[in-house]
Amino acid sequence: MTAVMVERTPSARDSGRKMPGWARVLLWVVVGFVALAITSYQTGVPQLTGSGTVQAAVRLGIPILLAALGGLWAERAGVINIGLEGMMIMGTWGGAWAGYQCGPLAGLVAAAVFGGLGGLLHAIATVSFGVNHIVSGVAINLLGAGAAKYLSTLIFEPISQNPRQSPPVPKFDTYSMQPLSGWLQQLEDLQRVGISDVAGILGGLVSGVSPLTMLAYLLVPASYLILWRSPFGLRLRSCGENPVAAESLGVNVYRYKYIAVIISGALAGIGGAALILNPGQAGYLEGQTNNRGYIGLAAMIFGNWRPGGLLGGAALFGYSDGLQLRSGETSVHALFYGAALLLVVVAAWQIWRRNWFAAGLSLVAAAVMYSIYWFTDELPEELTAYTPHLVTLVVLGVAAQQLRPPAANGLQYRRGADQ
Amino acid sequence: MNTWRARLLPPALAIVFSAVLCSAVLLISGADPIATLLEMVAQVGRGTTAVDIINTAGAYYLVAIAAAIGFQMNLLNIGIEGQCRLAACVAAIVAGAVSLPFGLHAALVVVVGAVTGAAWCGIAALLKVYRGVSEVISTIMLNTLSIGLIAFLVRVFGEMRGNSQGTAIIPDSGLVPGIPLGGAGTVFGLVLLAVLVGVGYALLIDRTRYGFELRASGLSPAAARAGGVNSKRMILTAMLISGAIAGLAGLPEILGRDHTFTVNFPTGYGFAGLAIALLGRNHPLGVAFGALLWSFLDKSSLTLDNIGVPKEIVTILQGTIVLAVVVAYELVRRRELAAEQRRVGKAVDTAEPVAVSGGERA
Amino acid sequence: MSDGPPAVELTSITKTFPGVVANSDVNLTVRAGEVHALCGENGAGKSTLMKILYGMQAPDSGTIRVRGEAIAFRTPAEAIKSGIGMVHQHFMLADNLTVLENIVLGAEGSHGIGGKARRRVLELAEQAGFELRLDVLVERLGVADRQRVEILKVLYRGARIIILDEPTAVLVPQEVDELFTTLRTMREQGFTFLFISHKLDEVRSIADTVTVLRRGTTVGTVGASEVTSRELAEMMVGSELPVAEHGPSTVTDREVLTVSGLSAAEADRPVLDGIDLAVRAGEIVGIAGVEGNGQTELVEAIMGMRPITSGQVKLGDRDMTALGTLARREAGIGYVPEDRHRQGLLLDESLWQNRILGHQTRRPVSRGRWLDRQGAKDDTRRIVEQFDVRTPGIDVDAAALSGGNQQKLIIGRELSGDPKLLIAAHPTRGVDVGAQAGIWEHLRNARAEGLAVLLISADLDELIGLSDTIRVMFRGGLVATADPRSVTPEQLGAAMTGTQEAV
Amino acid sequence: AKDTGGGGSAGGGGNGPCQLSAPPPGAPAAPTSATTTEQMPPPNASAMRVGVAFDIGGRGDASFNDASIAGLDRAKADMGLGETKELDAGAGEPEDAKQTRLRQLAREGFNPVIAVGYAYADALKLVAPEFPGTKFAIIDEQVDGVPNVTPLVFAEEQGSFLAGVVAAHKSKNCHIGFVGGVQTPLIQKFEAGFEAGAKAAAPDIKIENEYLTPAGDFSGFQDPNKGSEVATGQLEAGADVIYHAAGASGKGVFGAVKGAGAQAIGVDSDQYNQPTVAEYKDVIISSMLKRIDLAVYDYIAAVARNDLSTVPKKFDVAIDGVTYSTSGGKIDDLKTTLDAYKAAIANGQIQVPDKP
Ligand SMILES: Nc1ncnc2c1ncn2[C@@H]1O[C@H](COP(=O)(O)OP(=O)(O)OP(=O)(O)O)[C@@H](O)[C@H]1O
Ligand SMILES: Nc1ncnc2c1ncn2[C@@H]1O[C@H](COP(=O)(O)OP(=O)(O)OP(=O)(O)O)[C@@H](O)[C@H]1O
Ligand SMILES: [Mg+2]
Ligand SMILES: [Mg+2]
Repeated sequence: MTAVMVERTPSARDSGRKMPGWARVLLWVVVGFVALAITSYQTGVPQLTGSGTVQAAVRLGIPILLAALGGLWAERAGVINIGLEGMMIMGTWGGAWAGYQCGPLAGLVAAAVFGGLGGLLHAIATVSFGVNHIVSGVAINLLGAGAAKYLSTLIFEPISQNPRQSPPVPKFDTYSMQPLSGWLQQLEDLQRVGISDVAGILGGLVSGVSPLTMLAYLLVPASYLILWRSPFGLRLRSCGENPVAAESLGVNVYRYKYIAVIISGALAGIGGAALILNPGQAGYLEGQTNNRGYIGLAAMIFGNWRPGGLLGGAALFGYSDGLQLRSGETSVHALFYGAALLLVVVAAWQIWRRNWFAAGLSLVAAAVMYSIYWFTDELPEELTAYTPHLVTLVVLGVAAQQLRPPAANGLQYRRGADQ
Repeated sequence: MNTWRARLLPPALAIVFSAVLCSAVLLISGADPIATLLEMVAQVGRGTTAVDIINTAGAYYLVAIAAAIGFQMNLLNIGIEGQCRLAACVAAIVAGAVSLPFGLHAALVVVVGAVTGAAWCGIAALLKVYRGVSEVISTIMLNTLSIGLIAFLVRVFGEMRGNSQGTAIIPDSGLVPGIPLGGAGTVFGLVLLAVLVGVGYALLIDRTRYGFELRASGLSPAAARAGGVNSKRMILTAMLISGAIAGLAGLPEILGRDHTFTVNFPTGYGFAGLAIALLGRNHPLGVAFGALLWSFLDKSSLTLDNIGVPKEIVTILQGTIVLAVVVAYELVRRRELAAEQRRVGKAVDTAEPVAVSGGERA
Repeated sequence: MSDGPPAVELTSITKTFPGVVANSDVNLTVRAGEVHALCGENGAGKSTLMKILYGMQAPDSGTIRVRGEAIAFRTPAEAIKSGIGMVHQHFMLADNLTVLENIVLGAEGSHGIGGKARRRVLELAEQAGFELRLDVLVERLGVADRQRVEILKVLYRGARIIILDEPTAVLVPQEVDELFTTLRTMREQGFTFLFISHKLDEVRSIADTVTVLRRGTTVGTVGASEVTSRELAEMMVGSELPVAEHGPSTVTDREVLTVSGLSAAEADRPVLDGIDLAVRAGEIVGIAGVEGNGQTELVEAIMGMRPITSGQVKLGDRDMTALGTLARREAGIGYVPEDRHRQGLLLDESLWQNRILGHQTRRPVSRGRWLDRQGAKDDTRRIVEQFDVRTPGIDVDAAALSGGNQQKLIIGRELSGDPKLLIAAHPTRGVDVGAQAGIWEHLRNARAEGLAVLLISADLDELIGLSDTIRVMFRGGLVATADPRSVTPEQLGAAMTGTQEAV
Repeated sequence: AKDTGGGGSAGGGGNGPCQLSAPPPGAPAAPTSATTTEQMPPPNASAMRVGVAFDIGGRGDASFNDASIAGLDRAKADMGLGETKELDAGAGEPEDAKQTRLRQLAREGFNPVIAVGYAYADALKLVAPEFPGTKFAIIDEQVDGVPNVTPLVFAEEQGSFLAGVVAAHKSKNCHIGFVGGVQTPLIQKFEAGFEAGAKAAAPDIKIENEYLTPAGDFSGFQDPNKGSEVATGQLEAGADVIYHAAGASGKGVFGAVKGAGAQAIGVDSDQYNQPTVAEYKDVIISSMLKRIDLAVYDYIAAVARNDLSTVPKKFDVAIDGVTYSTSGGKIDDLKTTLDAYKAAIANGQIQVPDKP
């Protein structure tokens, strides 16, 4: 047997052991929190971890969270949904209309239905007609805005005397988890390092919660359980990973995509309702969604197409927006201190991993952040107003390469066609 | 897909379909669709509307070409809005601050606009190429950030005239004279820029190596890569060019009419550009047609208030057209592909009547 | 074997696609408990027929009987219910789902997706003699394991009639043997198999009965033991089978391609491991290896499409290591990529536009920064003629051509402009016999004119028949060298799986 | 548990009511609302056709567009106007759309044509000369040099000054807030006046102020959710009277104020009586009134009399062009104080800054 001469034996491939995803996320949450707490005391800006800020973050984050969940459902089934904004607008209109007639619960349902209608249109275009998903999304954004304007001129104007606004819409009541919420408030008022911060954040989460907010909270684990732990979810996700394979196993890909996109629209619609049915909010108002649908999409990508992740994305956005709206320039300024702190941690971690370049880069960035903090007292108000967007951009720039979208996301699928 | 029928049929179908749909909406809400259409057409002849249509179509054409260049390689530059506004702002600041001979001054402003647009888009391009950030998300964020940056720039470098904030008035040497048509208005001189960009775009896409590489990257990134196209470089350059052209779009009205950039600078050019590029299928002439149509709808809708029709019907019409046109293209594409396969099948069958091909050569 | 009604009976099945008659009046009877092979050249309509049986495509006419019962399937789900399962020619797995998820997908009704399902799958795997970890993502599996997942999928659905569409195409001989052992065991247990393969020896070794298809119709059905491979081949193509044969050696001692110490990694995992390789003018060097052992990465590294961690690539005396793909092409490398649809062609562009791809900086298709459209068209006509590309014209989209004709166009393009080196990855994969012979002929001719060829192929007969030297690739390294004049496919297969005893 | 609203977290670090300064002495609190047109009998203008071009927001914005309609309606009732036409603007529309709108009205023979909002300034400079026979008016911007354009401008800072005085007197913590919609020069006038007024009444007062969006991002006038967050932030910081100049976002401000059981001051129209914010009525203690209705009415009357010289150069406190509302009776106790300040401003004793 001389025909084959063996030259050498190859080395076996090694596969490193990795920390599970949830543990890493948890670790970063803890690190982020500690950095925030330290920052809050070192810079003397207690708002950073105040329950008020957290409540604002929740209120501002919920519509974004819902839009992001909408994005998740569609994209897990392989349909990119950039039309979330349009569906959200439809949701605000529908929610205000039904809410005005029959109360907030009806408003919520109607918002879901109207958003779902937008989803249906998107599904017809992308699934049945194979239209490019982005194109269809752009068109739906135009249509959603146009239809809502048209309808409100037609239907709201006679009641509210204003073509751009609905009449006042009844709101949900809010609830606090007593006595827990009260205790947390007391703890927070103590102003003790760590304890008060935790109390502030927890307190913010359990006080002044409306059913709509609760629903949004619930939808995150519910989406996870349905999409990852149920047969239905497995089928739905398989349509986003390999629809041809799914079809060959008897999964009706069209049907699942339709369902997913309609649910996506409904969630975006509920996101719209979250702008109008919570206490302190106005009814329908032209332009009030103000690109929150797009932000939701960003939060979803930020969260790596996972419910926990997008919760993080929406929370980050809501938090930085709440912070800048409530205590403006000073707290955003303090954030630079926090960023420097975080970057030092990152650098330490990179040194531990012997990744010298990344470590060096992080240290330099930390130095830059710190010097900005040190040498300035306030930042131009025009720029702090958009802190959330900047933070999103920066975090994506740091983390985007770890992201993994569904394999068949955005691809056209036709039954019976070869791959 | 190269037949004229395949090119022209879909948009025609789409426009007809959308018109029918909107007529239905109008009828339901109690308005007369025919009268609405007639009123809109009649509006073109009134005042400066015709000229306004041309002027705005010029800007639309520029943003649409910026979008089309991205589309050619499957890049979605949603940031055109921000690039266009920021570039207009920076260009106006520079234009108001320098003093150069006539002609040179305007040329400098045009260059500054293009460079600013390219640079702003370049951020998204770099993030995409080196960090893998989807340009859709980054440009959405950049759009919003540009608003803040503009507000900052206008406050620091601008001036107040009454209640409006804007950049310093541009001296006469920096202006671009238009073509005055008396009572019908003045066509901006820089509309010519749109024509030039259109011609350049047509040549670039159809006749040059770069255009070929651009299209190849869009049609099949893997094939382009195997064919030696450097995808990173293509993404970078395409985004830069797209941003640069977007950066020009605001200039015709600034140098031709407003002579300053104010914070009331119109919004919505970016999305209009995306929609028009889709409507025109990224084709230089198709986009021109789309820009004119879009502009016509925009300008003549101003009269709808007069006859008691909500002018939002036009937004609905625009959305429907975009959706219908892509659906129509897809349907026609499927039919044409099947027809082509039939043709090829026939041609091959007649050329090769024997069961087995080329067995004897083995 | 039972005497009951046949497991499957297809009568007068006809199916047309736009412009193509894929099946016309096909008749097929499969007895219960047998392995029934289906043979035919590319495009003969085998897969289409099976997809019809599996409910993925609807026949234009004809009837399907399963165990004597007439059935019209509209979806795979219905076929699955009747106990039919199919393992596809191209694996149908979702990379980003786990093994378990891939198996239970679509069949959650029986055992859910939790612990019960897991136990059932493990049970089935044990019966079939497979060892699989159920919680790894499919993307981390090799080809043979993926196939096992496919078979488990079918078993999990309780299929008794199993279609295997070219299951052996991607396996090395040893893996084929393992598969066949499994099939034989299962046949004992009463399973019925429909088995598609181009490899006639395999067909004869596993099948009980063989049906041959040609141009969409059944040519005949024979007992596997009553027929020789040659006879089968002649039934398939209606003429003699082409073989790759050695001509006189044209190998010179001028090294055209010299690769030394080439290593590359993907996400910290080494995919190329110190490759040393030389291809001389007039020589065809074949690379054998099971898919996924670094062949793709090697080609990409030589083409400059993949970053490397160390090593050098030289073309003649010129160091190419730092150059980009285009510069390497300009320096004289032609490249036939492994996936012609994805990497070789712009499917939605005309043939002459496709001619430009990869040559966009060179005459006759461009002049400086401008394209030379006339030049491109003229040269495309030359290729169409010289390489016998069957097409109505050069303005049709590449998508409209059949696979073989697309491949001929690519080969013609890559041999244009006098390349010094041709890298051909699976140049005849999925190409029918006629076109295959033509492509081999072109490669031999080019070699005779002094072209150096690096040939990557999964078809061991092709490798042995064409190459002057064969190198075996395993886990990212070149582990063995073989002389094509004396090596047998079995020996190669052993080396390809890293089996030491093969030495 | 269900939150019952009211009495919540407002007034965290309360430091008690302010040390109030005495109102300016001197000028008697006699109101000076002796405007020329008010007393004259309304002219007959049944042949007159009035066109109105709105700024973004349009009819029903519960703000200055609506105020101008109120003026128009009163003119209709008193003077029997002929036809009137109102045209709406779109968000972010280009300059030529504004021109077209003005031209359209002028060409159809509407005379006078009233442009509502400073955004029309540039368009008007261009269009007015094209129609020398048509009279134009523009609200909120000083357009000079075009003979057939009459500017109708207001001393918002003076009205806001009064709002500041109200806030200072009504604050229990000596801590108040201002929420601006978009940081434009016009809205900054409100902020400047408010601050000056509050400081005049209570020099030690703490004032929060915050804008929803910077200039150019007009979503600040349309985002009640942001308004609500900003107001909540101010309330939690201790402010208990909040004055807003945030357009439709003001709804959010009222919502937050109501939730915290604090007090709010409305803007432009008498928001206590406005149907769109009726649910927050009880927390609206006053509104800074910018009498666009008065300006429009006066202007139409002046055109009808063909004597534009009677139109005031600026609608300020002296002629009640800007003032405060007392609907709801929450500030009845402050009337004399406020009128004293009003008089002091009117006779120049107090100069109100118009920039913060
Ligand atoms: N979805 C389709 N649309 C159009 N034509 C098709 C389609 N699927 C198959 N065909 C055509 O039908 C014919 C039969 O194809 P089929 O895939 O059944 O061949 P095959 O015998 O399996 O070939 P191979 O050995 O390459 O797998 C081919 O000529 C092909 O062109
Ligand atoms: N899904 C499809 N839709 C339309 N046409 C198809 C489809 N699949 C195959 N075809 C057509 O069938 C013909 C040959 O396809 P097929 O894939 O069977 O070729 P092939 O020779 O087997 O090559 P390959 O191995 O690459 O599949 C071509 O004309 C192709 O356009
Ligand atoms: Mg095939
Ligand atoms: Mg096949």
